[in-house]
Amino acid sequence: MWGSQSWLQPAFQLAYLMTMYNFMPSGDDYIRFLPEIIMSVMGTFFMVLEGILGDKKEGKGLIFGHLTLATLLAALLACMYANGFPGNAFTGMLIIDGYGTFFRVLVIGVGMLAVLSSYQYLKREHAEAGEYHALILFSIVGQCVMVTANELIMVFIGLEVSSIATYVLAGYLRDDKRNNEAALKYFLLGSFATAFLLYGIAWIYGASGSTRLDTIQAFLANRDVAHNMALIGTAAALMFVGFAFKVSAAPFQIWAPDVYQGAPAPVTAFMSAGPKAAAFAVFVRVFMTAFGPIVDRWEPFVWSSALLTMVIGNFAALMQSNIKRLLAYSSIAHAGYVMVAIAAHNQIGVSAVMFYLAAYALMNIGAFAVVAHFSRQGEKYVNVEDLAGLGWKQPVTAALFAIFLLSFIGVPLTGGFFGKFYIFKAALDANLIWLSVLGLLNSAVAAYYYLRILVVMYMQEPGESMASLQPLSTGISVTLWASALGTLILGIYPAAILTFARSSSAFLK
Amino acid sequence: MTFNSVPLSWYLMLSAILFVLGIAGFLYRRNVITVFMSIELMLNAVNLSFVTFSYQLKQVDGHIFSFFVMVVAAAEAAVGLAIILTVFKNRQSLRIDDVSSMKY
Amino acid sequence: MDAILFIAFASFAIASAISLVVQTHPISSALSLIGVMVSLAVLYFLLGAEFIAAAQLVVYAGAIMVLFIFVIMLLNADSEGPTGRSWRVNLLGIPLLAAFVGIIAFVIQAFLPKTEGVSLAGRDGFVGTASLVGAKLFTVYLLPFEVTSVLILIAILGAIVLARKEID
Amino acid sequence: MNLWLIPIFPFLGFLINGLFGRRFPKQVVNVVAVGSVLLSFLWVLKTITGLGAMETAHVERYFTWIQSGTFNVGVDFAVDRLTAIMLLVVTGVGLLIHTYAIGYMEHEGGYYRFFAYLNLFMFFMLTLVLASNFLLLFVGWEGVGLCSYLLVGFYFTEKFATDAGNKAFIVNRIGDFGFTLAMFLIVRHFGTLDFGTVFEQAKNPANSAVPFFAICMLLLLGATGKSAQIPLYVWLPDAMAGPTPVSALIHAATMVTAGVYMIARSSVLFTHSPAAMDWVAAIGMATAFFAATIGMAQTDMKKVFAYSTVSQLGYMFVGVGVGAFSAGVFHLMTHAFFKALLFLGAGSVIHALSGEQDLRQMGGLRKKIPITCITLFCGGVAIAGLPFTSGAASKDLILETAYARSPILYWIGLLTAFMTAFYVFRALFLAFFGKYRGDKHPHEAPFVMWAPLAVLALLSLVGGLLSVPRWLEPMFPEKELNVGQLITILPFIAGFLGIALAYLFYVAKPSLAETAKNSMGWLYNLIYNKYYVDEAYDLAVVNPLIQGSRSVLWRGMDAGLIDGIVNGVGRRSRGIGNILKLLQSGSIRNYAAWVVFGSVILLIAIGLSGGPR
Repeated sequence: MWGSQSWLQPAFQLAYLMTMYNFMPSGDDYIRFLPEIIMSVMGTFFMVLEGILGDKKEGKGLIFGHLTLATLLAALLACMYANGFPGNAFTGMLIIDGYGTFFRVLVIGVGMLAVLSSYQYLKREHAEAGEYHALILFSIVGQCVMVTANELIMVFIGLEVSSIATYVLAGYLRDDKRNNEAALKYFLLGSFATAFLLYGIAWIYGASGSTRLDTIQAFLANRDVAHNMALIGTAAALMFVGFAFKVSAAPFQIWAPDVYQGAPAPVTAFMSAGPKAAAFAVFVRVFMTAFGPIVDRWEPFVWSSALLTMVIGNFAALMQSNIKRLLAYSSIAHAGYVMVAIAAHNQIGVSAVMFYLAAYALMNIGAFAVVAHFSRQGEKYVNVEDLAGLGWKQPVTAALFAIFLLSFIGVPLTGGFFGKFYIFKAALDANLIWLSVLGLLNSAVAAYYYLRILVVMYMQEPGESMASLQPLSTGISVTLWASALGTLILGIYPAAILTFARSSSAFLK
Repeated sequence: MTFNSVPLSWYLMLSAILFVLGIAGFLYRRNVITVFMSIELMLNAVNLSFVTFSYQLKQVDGHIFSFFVMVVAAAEAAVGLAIILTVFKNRQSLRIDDVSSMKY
Repeated sequence: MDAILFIAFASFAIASAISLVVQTHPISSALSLIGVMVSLAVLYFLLGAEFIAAAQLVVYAGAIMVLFIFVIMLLNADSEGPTGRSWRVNLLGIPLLAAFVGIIAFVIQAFLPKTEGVSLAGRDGFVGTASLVGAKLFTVYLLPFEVTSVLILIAILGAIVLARKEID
Repeated sequence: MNLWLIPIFPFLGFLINGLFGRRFPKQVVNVVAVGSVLLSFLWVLKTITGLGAMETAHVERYFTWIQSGTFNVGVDFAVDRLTAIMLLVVTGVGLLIHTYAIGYMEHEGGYYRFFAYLNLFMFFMLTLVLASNFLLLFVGWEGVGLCSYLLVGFYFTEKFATDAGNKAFIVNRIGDFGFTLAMFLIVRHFGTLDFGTVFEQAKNPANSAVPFFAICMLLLLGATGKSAQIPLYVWLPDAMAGPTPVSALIHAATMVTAGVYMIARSSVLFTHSPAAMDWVAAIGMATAFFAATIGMAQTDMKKVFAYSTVSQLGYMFVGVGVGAFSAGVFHLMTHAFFKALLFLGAGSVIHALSGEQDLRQMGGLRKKIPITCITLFCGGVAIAGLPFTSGAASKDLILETAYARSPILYWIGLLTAFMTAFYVFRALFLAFFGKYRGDKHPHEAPFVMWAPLAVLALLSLVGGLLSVPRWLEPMFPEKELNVGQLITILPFIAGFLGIALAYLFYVAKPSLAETAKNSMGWLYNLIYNKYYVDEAYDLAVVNPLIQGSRSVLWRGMDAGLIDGIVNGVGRRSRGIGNILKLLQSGSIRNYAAWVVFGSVILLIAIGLSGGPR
């Protein structure tokens, strides 16, 4: 497999490099990378600004929050603008296509909602600081890099930027024991899984001689590689570990409940939506392009992983009394549905992944925002029972929460319904009949635990937990309304997203 | 085989052994810091693979990849040790089995 | 010559790694890890990765490990005592680890294409010098290089957020 | 014809009452709620008269809902002769029940919310009926289920009500699972969900490879969930915990008949699979008989009518199952009249007795609430199938067709008819004859309540004159029936006998009933406890689900394999609580071991499987 390329004599090496690698980024390159540039610059600026503002407590959270929102808005516009310049950037490190743009917009949108839902939270925990917002921005930079990466180096670095920032955010309230524990677990296990991913990258590099996705794909598709398929398979297996861990697919889902439970609620909202969507995006891109030619090797495992993920998530969620933990298991279950679409490995499957992740991000962030609002200082009220009577005490909050729960269940007219519909349609198109049947059965089981929340909210007498409940703050209120509106739009007029998703899943060829 | 050259597979085998020893350290050691050092060992093993493949391919790209791995390891070390510090402050313990209050 | 160097340093690396795993005191483990890193640096040199070999010593053994040792000292970490439930993981871990290394070793032995061995002479002029690495790093890999700066910023931020005195 | 106006009126009513109702006086809430349904009723009348004969379906396409490749689903409404009947029933009976609810709910809390949900229900029900493709029908289907859930849980302080709502929702999810799968199969084989296209293609003999049996059985599963048939009927009697107008509207007249409507709508598919049709008929007949036996021993007035609803729905299933689609729909309509009447009448009795539902606490009420009494007996004779009533016309048609298909169906149906007459009149005699056994002071219902009763009573008596089968003839061609005179007359005799026996037991010689009950004690108990089906469900489905997930997942998945295998036996004896505490670790090293375990599996699965290819 390794060609015997003759290497130039040292004397010529530099001259050769000067000519071959004479690379100056063009203006278009910068435009394609503009969203990341905007966010990085502003994140750095925040670090300076934090120093300037010092401990001036009044309104600091507002200043940073608004600035972050403005930055993300600018980055969002930059994404749209960059979409007009499709193609490779920076010597093929990045690829700007519809798929990348879709996920860039998604993760930036998730960031905005997460920031909106943290105003009140940071204030009541006395933890308003520019670092929080800078970390969110940097994490989004990492996610944007991931979803547009065309190179395993970029995938790896983007993943690390996103993850390391999230590790810190998970432990942001450092005096809280649960935060510490979440951060430590997430950090140690995350780095552990990343080592597997890296080992896999090393193997695919050794086997194919490249780390570029398209080159690897071409290598696997065109050359007679019969004798080293086992090498490629090993590489794929090791990389699978890394990605499956990040998307919390079974059997690598174990970290998620502990970490989601322990992290501050707005951070959980953020990391269960943004980094997860980005990880799925890169997972799909790597396995559908680079490892696309050996799909029959990894597809059976995705099949079983999807089933296992759904079953574990749904059945474990049945037993939970802590609502953050319940939502954590539910997000595992939803990862399982997405895995079903990946197992379908066709174009509809990819657009189903995109659609579902958008719907999932909206409803998930909405649900966690409700938890952020409800939990009170120190996250005292996080049990399902504490929600008793919310329906009468705060009808609007409860109604919006109900929309998210119904969307989780997959009731028509919500995004969750169409998400599931497309996923199972894609699976059936790919002849995955049993997986679809079992998946649908799973979603029938899942109805039970979401329903329990609804019942508690609407049909039980308010308890003492209602006494100290503050009215909905503006930030969370905006988050909830925006997510609910998005969920309903996806449910009532899915064509808006779907058309785009279908056209941009064309990278599969 | 003469003493003047070593089969490529020996290097890769060494890398695999070091990687597994890293995993073993993660599974068996009970001190958080040692567990973290085991991850560093795994990353080192990966780097050896990169450099070995780079030699075989006569490309410098593998070197660059391992360079990036080092950078990431440095960043991870800073953050990881900071996290370990906060955990220690709150629990006065570095035993990894003590950090298990959230379960089921 | 090459083989002797390889065997010597490879065995030293493995021995240090085993030592890392079996030592109970974190300082001993850290010193063992430094042993692994130094011997790997030698092996990198044998593989023609001069720049990486130097970076290995300077960055890894020099900077990162010093940080580790500093923290171990700061926290006054003791040797770890046995905990009640550990032996179960140990017992099931061993077959898993054996399977893992077995599969990879099998793949390497059975499926890796047979090529010429590694030797200093066989490098055929290919040496990963600083200029070669640098030339490619600042052209082809310019973007990832720049993005790592964000990573470093995060590391700084993370340390500040988690370790500073008061969160206001 | 602007069909979209029909569902949009109640939806506007829902929005207005839901958003501002809290601040409105009751009169305004009433006007909005009833007025919106009245408007859609009027629009239905205008539409139907405007369309005239409706030889073919009148379709209106509004916008493309989903477009994905060649697969399109639109928001399309259609009206044909079947839809016309359903529209009239839903809006007509709905209007009467809304009116009645004004009186019934007067003293209840959350008045505006109740009417908002009721209007929302009307919106979804009309969407279901008007839908021109399976997906839109499913939207309505889920929507009515949701509203039913909201309305049953209306008395939210009652623990029982919440349990009942839960059961309803979960059982319906099982049905929906079947419906969804059926939809996927239809998309797979026909490439569309549009009724017109699917049925047109289904008629094409080239499509013989389509798995009609599977599709129909899955649709049937969906229908059994919504229409409370065996095995998914358990939720309906419990759902009677909701307010009586809800029981009348949703659990008698409209929503529960959606399954029958859906099967009739998909008649083209069902006729391709005689085996599936047989299943429909068998399930229907089994349900009809089974529910009737349970109904004989209930002491709660609403429960009696609830089981009779299940039983009558069974008749409708028999009707569509034996190919008499028009008879099934006919019975659907007449049933909507007399069962809505029975429920509303029961509500009136309960209202008069300030919430008392137990038949043993009633008696002699015919003098105290005469209007309710008369109207209820009108409903009674209709359900018993006495000659010239609406129930007689439709039930006889079903039984005759069933006889042509298989005499066994007929004889069981006949026995069921006898039992139906018996237990309905048992309830009526217990309530209205004899001596008053309670301690309340009964009072007659106000005009807004008895007026709808009167209208429904009239419809129950003469509704059979509307010749639904002939109206539906172009859609469902009727078969020539060659059954003897006796077969036609026997159901009437069964009805008379049932009433007579009830009269003997509960009016003429009450002691006989006690004797009968005592001599067959074990049977009575079995029936009284509804054959212990609820308990069996708990035992067979609910408990294993909870136990299974507890032991398999907590113990097994996260920590069990690592900790449990090695150490299992010793600790398991200390009880489940201890096991959970000890085995579910939360420990990082255990988690890491899982990652390693997974990676080894992956290496084998992806790396080694199939060798080097």
